[in-house]
Amino acid sequence: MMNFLMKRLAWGVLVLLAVAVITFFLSRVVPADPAAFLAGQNASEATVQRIRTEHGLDRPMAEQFVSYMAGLVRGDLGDSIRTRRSVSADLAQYLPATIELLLVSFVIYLGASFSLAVLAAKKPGGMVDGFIRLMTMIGTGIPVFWLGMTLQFFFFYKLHWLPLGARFPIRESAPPVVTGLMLVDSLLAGSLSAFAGSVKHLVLPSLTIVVNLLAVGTRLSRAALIQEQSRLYVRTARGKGLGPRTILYKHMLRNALSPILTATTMQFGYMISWVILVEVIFDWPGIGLYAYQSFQVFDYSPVIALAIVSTAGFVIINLVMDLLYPIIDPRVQSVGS
Amino acid sequence: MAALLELENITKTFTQKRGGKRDVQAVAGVSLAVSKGETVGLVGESGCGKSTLARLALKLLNPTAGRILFDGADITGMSGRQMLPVRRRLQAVFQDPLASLNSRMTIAEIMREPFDTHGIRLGTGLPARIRELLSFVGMENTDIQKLPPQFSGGQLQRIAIARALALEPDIIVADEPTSALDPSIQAQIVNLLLFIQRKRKISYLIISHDLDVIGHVADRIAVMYLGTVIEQGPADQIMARPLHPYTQALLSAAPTLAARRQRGWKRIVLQGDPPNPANVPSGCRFHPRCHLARDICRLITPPLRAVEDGRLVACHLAPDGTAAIGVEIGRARKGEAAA
Amino acid sequence: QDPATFVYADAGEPSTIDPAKANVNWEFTVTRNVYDRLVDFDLDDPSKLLPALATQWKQEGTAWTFTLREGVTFHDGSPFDANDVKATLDRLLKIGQGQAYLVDDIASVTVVDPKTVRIETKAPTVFLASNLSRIEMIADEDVAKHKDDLGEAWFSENANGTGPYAFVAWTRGTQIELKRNDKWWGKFPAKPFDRVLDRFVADGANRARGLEGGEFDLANFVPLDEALRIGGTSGFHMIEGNNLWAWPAIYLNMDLAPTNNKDFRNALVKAFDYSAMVQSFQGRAEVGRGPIPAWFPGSPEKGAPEIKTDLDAAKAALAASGLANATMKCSVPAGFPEFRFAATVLQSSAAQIGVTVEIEEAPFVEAITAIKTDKSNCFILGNANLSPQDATKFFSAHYLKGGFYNSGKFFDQRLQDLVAKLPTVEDPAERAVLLKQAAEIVVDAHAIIWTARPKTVVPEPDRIGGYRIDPAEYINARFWELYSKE
Amino acid sequence: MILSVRDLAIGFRRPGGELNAVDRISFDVEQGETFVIIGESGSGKSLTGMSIAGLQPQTSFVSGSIRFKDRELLNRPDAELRKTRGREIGLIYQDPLGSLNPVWPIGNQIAEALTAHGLANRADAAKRAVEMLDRVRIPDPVRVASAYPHEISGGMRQRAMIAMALAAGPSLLIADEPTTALDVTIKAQMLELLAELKREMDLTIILITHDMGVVAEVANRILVMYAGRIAEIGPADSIMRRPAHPYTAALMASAMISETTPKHDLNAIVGVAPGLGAFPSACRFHPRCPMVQDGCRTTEPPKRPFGGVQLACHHPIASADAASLVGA
Amino acid sequence: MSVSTEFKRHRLARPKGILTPLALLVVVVLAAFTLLPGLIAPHDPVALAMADRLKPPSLAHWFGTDEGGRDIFSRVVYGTRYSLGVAVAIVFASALFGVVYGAVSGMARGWVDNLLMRIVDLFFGFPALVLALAVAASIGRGLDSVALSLAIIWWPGYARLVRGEVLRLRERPHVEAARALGVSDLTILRRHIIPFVAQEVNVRVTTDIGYALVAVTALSFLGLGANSPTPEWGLLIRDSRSYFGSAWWYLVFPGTMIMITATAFSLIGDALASRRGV
Ligand SMILES: Nc1ncnc2c1ncn2[C@@H]1O[C@H](COP(=O)(O)OP(=O)(O)OP(=O)(O)O)[C@@H](O)[C@H]1O
Ligand SMILES: Nc1ncnc2c1ncn2[C@@H]1O[C@H](COP(=O)(O)OP(=O)(O)OP(=O)(O)O)[C@@H](O)[C@H]1O
Ligand SMILES: [Mg+2]
Ligand SMILES: [Mg+2]
Repeated sequence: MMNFLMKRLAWGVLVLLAVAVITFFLSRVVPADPAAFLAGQNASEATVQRIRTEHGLDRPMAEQFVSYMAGLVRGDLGDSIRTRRSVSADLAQYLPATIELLLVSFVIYLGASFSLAVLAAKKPGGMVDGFIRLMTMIGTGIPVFWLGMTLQFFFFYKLHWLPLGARFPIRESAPPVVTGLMLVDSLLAGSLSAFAGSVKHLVLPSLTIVVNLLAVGTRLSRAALIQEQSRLYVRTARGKGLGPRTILYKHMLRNALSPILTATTMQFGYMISWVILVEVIFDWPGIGLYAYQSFQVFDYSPVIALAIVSTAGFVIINLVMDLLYPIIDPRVQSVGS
Repeated sequence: MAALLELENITKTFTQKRGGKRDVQAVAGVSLAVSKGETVGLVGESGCGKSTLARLALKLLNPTAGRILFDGADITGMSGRQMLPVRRRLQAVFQDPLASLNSRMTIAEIMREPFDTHGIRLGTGLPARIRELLSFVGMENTDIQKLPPQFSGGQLQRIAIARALALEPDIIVADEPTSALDPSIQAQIVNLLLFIQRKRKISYLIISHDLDVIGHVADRIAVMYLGTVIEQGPADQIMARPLHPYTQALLSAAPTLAARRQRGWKRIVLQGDPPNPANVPSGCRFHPRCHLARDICRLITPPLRAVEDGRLVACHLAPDGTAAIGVEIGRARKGEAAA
Repeated sequence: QDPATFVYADAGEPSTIDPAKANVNWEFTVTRNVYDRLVDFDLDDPSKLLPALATQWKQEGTAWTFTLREGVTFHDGSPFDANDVKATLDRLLKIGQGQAYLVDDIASVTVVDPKTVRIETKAPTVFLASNLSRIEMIADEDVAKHKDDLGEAWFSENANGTGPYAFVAWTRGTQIELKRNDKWWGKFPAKPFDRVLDRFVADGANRARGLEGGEFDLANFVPLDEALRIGGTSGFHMIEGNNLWAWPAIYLNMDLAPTNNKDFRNALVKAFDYSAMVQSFQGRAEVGRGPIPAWFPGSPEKGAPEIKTDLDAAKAALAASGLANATMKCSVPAGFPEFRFAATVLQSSAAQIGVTVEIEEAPFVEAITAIKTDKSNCFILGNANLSPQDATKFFSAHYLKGGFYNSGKFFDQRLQDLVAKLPTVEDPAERAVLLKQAAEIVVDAHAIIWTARPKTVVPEPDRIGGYRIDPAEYINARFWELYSKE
Repeated sequence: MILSVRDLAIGFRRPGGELNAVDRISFDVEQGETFVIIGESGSGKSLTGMSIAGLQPQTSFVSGSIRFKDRELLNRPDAELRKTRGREIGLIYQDPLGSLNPVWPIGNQIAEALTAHGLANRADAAKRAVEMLDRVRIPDPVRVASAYPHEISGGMRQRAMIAMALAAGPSLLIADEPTTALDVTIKAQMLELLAELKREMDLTIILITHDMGVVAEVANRILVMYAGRIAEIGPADSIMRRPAHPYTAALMASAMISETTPKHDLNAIVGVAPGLGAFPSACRFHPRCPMVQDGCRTTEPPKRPFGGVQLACHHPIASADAASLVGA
Repeated sequence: MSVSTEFKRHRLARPKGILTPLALLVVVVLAAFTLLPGLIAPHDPVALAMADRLKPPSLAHWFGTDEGGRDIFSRVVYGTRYSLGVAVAIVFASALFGVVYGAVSGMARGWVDNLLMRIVDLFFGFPALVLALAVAASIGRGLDSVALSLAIIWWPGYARLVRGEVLRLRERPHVEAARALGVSDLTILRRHIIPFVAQEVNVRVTTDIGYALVAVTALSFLGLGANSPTPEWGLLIRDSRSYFGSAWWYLVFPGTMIMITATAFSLIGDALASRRGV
């Protein structure tokens, strides 16, 4: 077990390093000069040169690479030119927002895709199933960014029900930062209104993320459930005199879980990608927006950091899933034991 | 009789990657020879390594140890290309006919594949040859442009046999050729196999877990248990007087229809389950389920030894301690002892 | 809603709030409000300077003397005096970034007494006071406290000024909060805002929608069509004003073929469809005639010939260049619809004379790097100047050697000399003549296409009053002038 | 009489109309007997068996009448059938691995059969599950109760299936090819076990199989199905020893491999069993029947009594011929 | 007609209803858009017409006009070539490469397979958008760089799919039978494995075109893809953002177009999948 974990972690670290190396070189091929941005429009060439030296931007690429990697090993992700702070400090600031958004979306996604799939699988080919299927088809085709804008248009602009973006009602004072997760922090601060406020702000961004994933997820979950329906053990369960609910919830669901889990892992990967779009559209102060804005000024370190963080997220999710499989399905050898 | 296909002390070990490395010895030191024109039947419980042995004999798997000889030549280390001339003479029929035919190819395409593979160009003669082969196996007037799923299992097995016959092989290895079929269809295929042998003087290595079928078609029978052959000998002798307690149990478990109708006979019901090849008992592999087991059986592995003319048994007690029971079982099976 | 809080939707998050480095509007939003300057100028008549932290000033050749206001304190309570002025200017010049270019002709700063400071310039300059109207005064104690790095780290995310608003907190990625400084020396309107939230809303569409939906009280850089529409809806009124910008201005690369050919550039200038631009600004723009807008003190533009679309002339110029059917690439900084549109107009105009223009929209840094490294023939940007009076600042960054925005690498020694000489000339009439010459050099070189001179349009909610447009900053936020009408 | 089936028809909707896979069959099952249904693949054995428990495919249409202990079971709401299923009618199937839920322990799945009918609370049910495992002669039942299906052998799985089917104490057990996938030695164990349990628990068994050996050993009465219809039905003894229907006789003869001289041709039934939608008209067996006569091709033989059995054949085999045919 | 095929057709017929034909119709229309935009589009997609600036939908301009007075319908029609074209190219290229890669990996087995799959894992972990940012940054913005970066992250899916299928299929009895016959590995791959893989790949390709379209337009929307005034759909949406409150049609039509297109491909993929008989 430990052995397996160590192996997976080692592989994960290797992947992270590879990602770091690739992004490092990809980003340095760019013909842009971040020092010029840093110095500002009216600075003299001498000033720009001074800044270049200060940030080591004039050193040969190999040297920059070595020092970046050395820093990385120490856990130092470098400095952001745009924010003039260490990327680690920035991540500490922005990551919770993204995590909160992802977590909430993920929970909604899981709950909704599951319930919809169950609903659809209750009577495959029926009206409900047909409707859900059509919805999922359309859902997979909706461009995330477009959906985000459209949701803003209706729920903020036309109906005034929900805020335009950001994490918290502007004119209210946000709860003190403890975990960085607004929902948690507002509860810790004992403020229900703050909690409600953050929920309101989460609705549209998470909905935007979820709709597309939901469509794909529901399709897969539905297919997995329907596949289970033709399994022989279902007949056995009926033969025992069990009702359809017990059969669905006790027997089929757990069996369908493994393929659903696999799909979910993939979905999480997409989610990480979509989060940039959603953060940009909803001014959500998370790492997606952070990296995107940094990218605009060729501030390399945050972009590499985003690559590393999201890859790490993916690696971790995969690891968690691998640990979950044997719990869900005893046939899967509990790893290493 | 010259041996056509010879397995010498063949061993196959599978290494399971998942969940820590575990070795499964599916075939453990089996020697078996099939002579020209002979039918050798191989019986044994599920998982005892029959199919693995068949795949080794067909060189679809490479043995972990041991040698395979074909017509006297060592083919153990041969590459795919070197094997081609051997393959032409060594053909196979598998258990599930639908699965062993490519469901995307028409019968015509399936039937011409052996010719293509071995560079035999019949040109315009090909369709006639295919038709001839098919009618030989009792499939006259077959629409050869149809796809396999459009035929029944029995028909497909005939097609599979026709394909195996296309290159006029010397030997056919058949791994459970009838067990996927309906019992009423099984007889058709058994008859077909016998018919072919009568016409073509072909050798068979037939694998089955159905003792009745093996007893009916084989000249010699080898009984496998947990990767090893525990008894071997002429078919009639084994059926009439099994010497190994396991063979006895097998025979006793499935008496003839006539015997069963009488409902008076008593069978040896083997206790316990077929063992796990990943976890082989010490000493005689069969001892945990053997009703005759002694201390020696737990400690010492009995070698497969000749006990009388043409008969090999791997049991410490055979033949003296088992022959009598064997005779009794042979008779009970036929419903002769009871009533 | 809380009427005492004012929410400003800013187009970006500051990279720094160090007044020595602040560069862009969303950085000025903080520095302009938290710090004060020695002098101010009249937004309605930029030629008029007004007292601020300095109550009086006078020039004697290269020496300028400023008398400072009594009783001014920083937000942390320390008093403001001449040492602060010296510390500010010394630091600014040492750092050399941000607005340092406005005062880079200062040679030394001397503290005469706590309330008097003397500034020596390298050459006589008439514009020092007006340029100081952009320079924020910091406290010498703050510099001393962080002298290792000139306070670069500290000032980058902290602020201690004398200004009308005090820095409270910076929530990264979201907002900067300011609170009203009731000890401020100046005068607030009747119902000022006690608290200001400077929100970072990078997306222009979101700023527009938030403004219209009431999330924000004011927004900068609202896309023009949206601004005009919102300003026309009930609950809003429109503030319109002149600005110093030629927006967008198309910089042509003087080094890279085909734009290194003067006739070719001329052809582009003549072919360009200026009316399309004016139409795209819905008439709230005029065609530029040179680098300096007509209303700027001493602008030569009034009498200057109009630049007009003239396809025949364009074709003739193209023929003269011998570059028929040429292809060129144009880099457009992303995020500005006007820029993208100008590029599209250039493309379709050029197509009319058989020239192909490829457009590449990219982030600002990438786009400007492309032209500077000769990978692109043109670049689009505003052509502006922060100084309310000093016309040479129109040129320094844009047309002089090494100027950051001189992306087309324009160089003309005559212009260099003229710009050097201009500030030393005390007679406005004489300056106007020189300015005219300078402008003509640029116009004649066809180095830039001034596609339009739009007006600044700011939709202001009816519940707010006091917004005035600073012509040099395009969009500015003088929070201390704003008040609630509720 | 525990079960009475009348005019049972099970059909599927096809583009051309409805096709009956089981065509108006009637039979009775007596209390305490082992009633065997035999026939080739696709003849409708499983459909018949499953429909008794109301487990026919959801896409099918069933008509006729199935009376179990004088209660009509056919086309009753599922909620009502559920009370009978498992509680009074137990079911076991061919593939024990597939038929057990892979993700729950064996004991849990057995206990469920009790809790589903409110026969025990959770704790009791778990205890009773272990008892049941013991009863089906599983050594170390406590361990097996907590094992997952894949962790135990095929024979054990089938025992566990039986334990599950019998946990709630049903009086009728429907076994659909319970031994087909098993090795001979395990098959033998299973037959012995079923016989013992039948005695101990006073069971009535409906056994579906196409293994003639099994039939010969256990059947009290036999129903022979061919292409969705009844070919012959009657006491095991007459049908085994004196099959009157040519199909039964052929089936029997083809199973007599051991009785045939080695290497000689076996008695095979010619041709292929017809699939649904390809049933021949009149007597459905006529294309494969060695005794076919003209009438067989034109008129459907009615079911009629014939020497102790019920039979649907125009030209039954005389009992003396039959006996020699099947070597009895 | 055998029972089994009849049975399958029966199952296929029901749930699809009119949706699949509708989806096919959409694809035909899109093909026409791609091949003959000039015949279909009523206006020039790029030429400016300032007099018609930001006009709402009308008979003359079905989808209204944009800030340059250009007909949005015409732009959408011409844009098909870019948006859908690139999406198709990405998916085809990835599928082609992935199939070869996966087949090699699956047939090779052993350490080669292991190494090849580790590489695939690496690509899998790589965040798509970040890669796109980096590629756009390094080789420049444009649809080609979008295509490249998306193909880079797309192919591993095919490689995995195909490898899995090859591994599964090569254990199938019919492959074993072919090997017993002496059929060479290459022929086995070609004749006995690929046709079965192809089915899966076809389904995947069809569905993926929709996803790829969404991805392409998303990258354009972020400013990594096409450049103005290319009428690429994602770019249209990006441009429309500045006119959101004033010109709803500018946003609505290109977005709907993406949605309809992607949905159509999803539907067809689904139909293919159920024909495969799951
Ligand atoms: N490729 C393989 N990898 C690992 N183990 C294998 C492999 N093939 C066979 N085995 C194992 O080897 C043993 C013998 O298998 P084999 O298929 O030869 O048995 P068999 O006698 O043919 O059984 P059956 O009657 O069920 O076909 C089994 O335990 C099986 O799990
Ligand atoms: N769900 C279904 N949908 C359509 N046809 C079905 C379905 N289930 C069974 N059939 C058809 O009904 C006929 C009888 O099926 P049944 O399962 O009863 O046969 P069986 O006699 O039990 O055969 P086997 O011995 O193979 O189990 C078959 O021809 C089959 O094609
Ligand atoms: Mg086998
Ligand atoms: Mg059945």
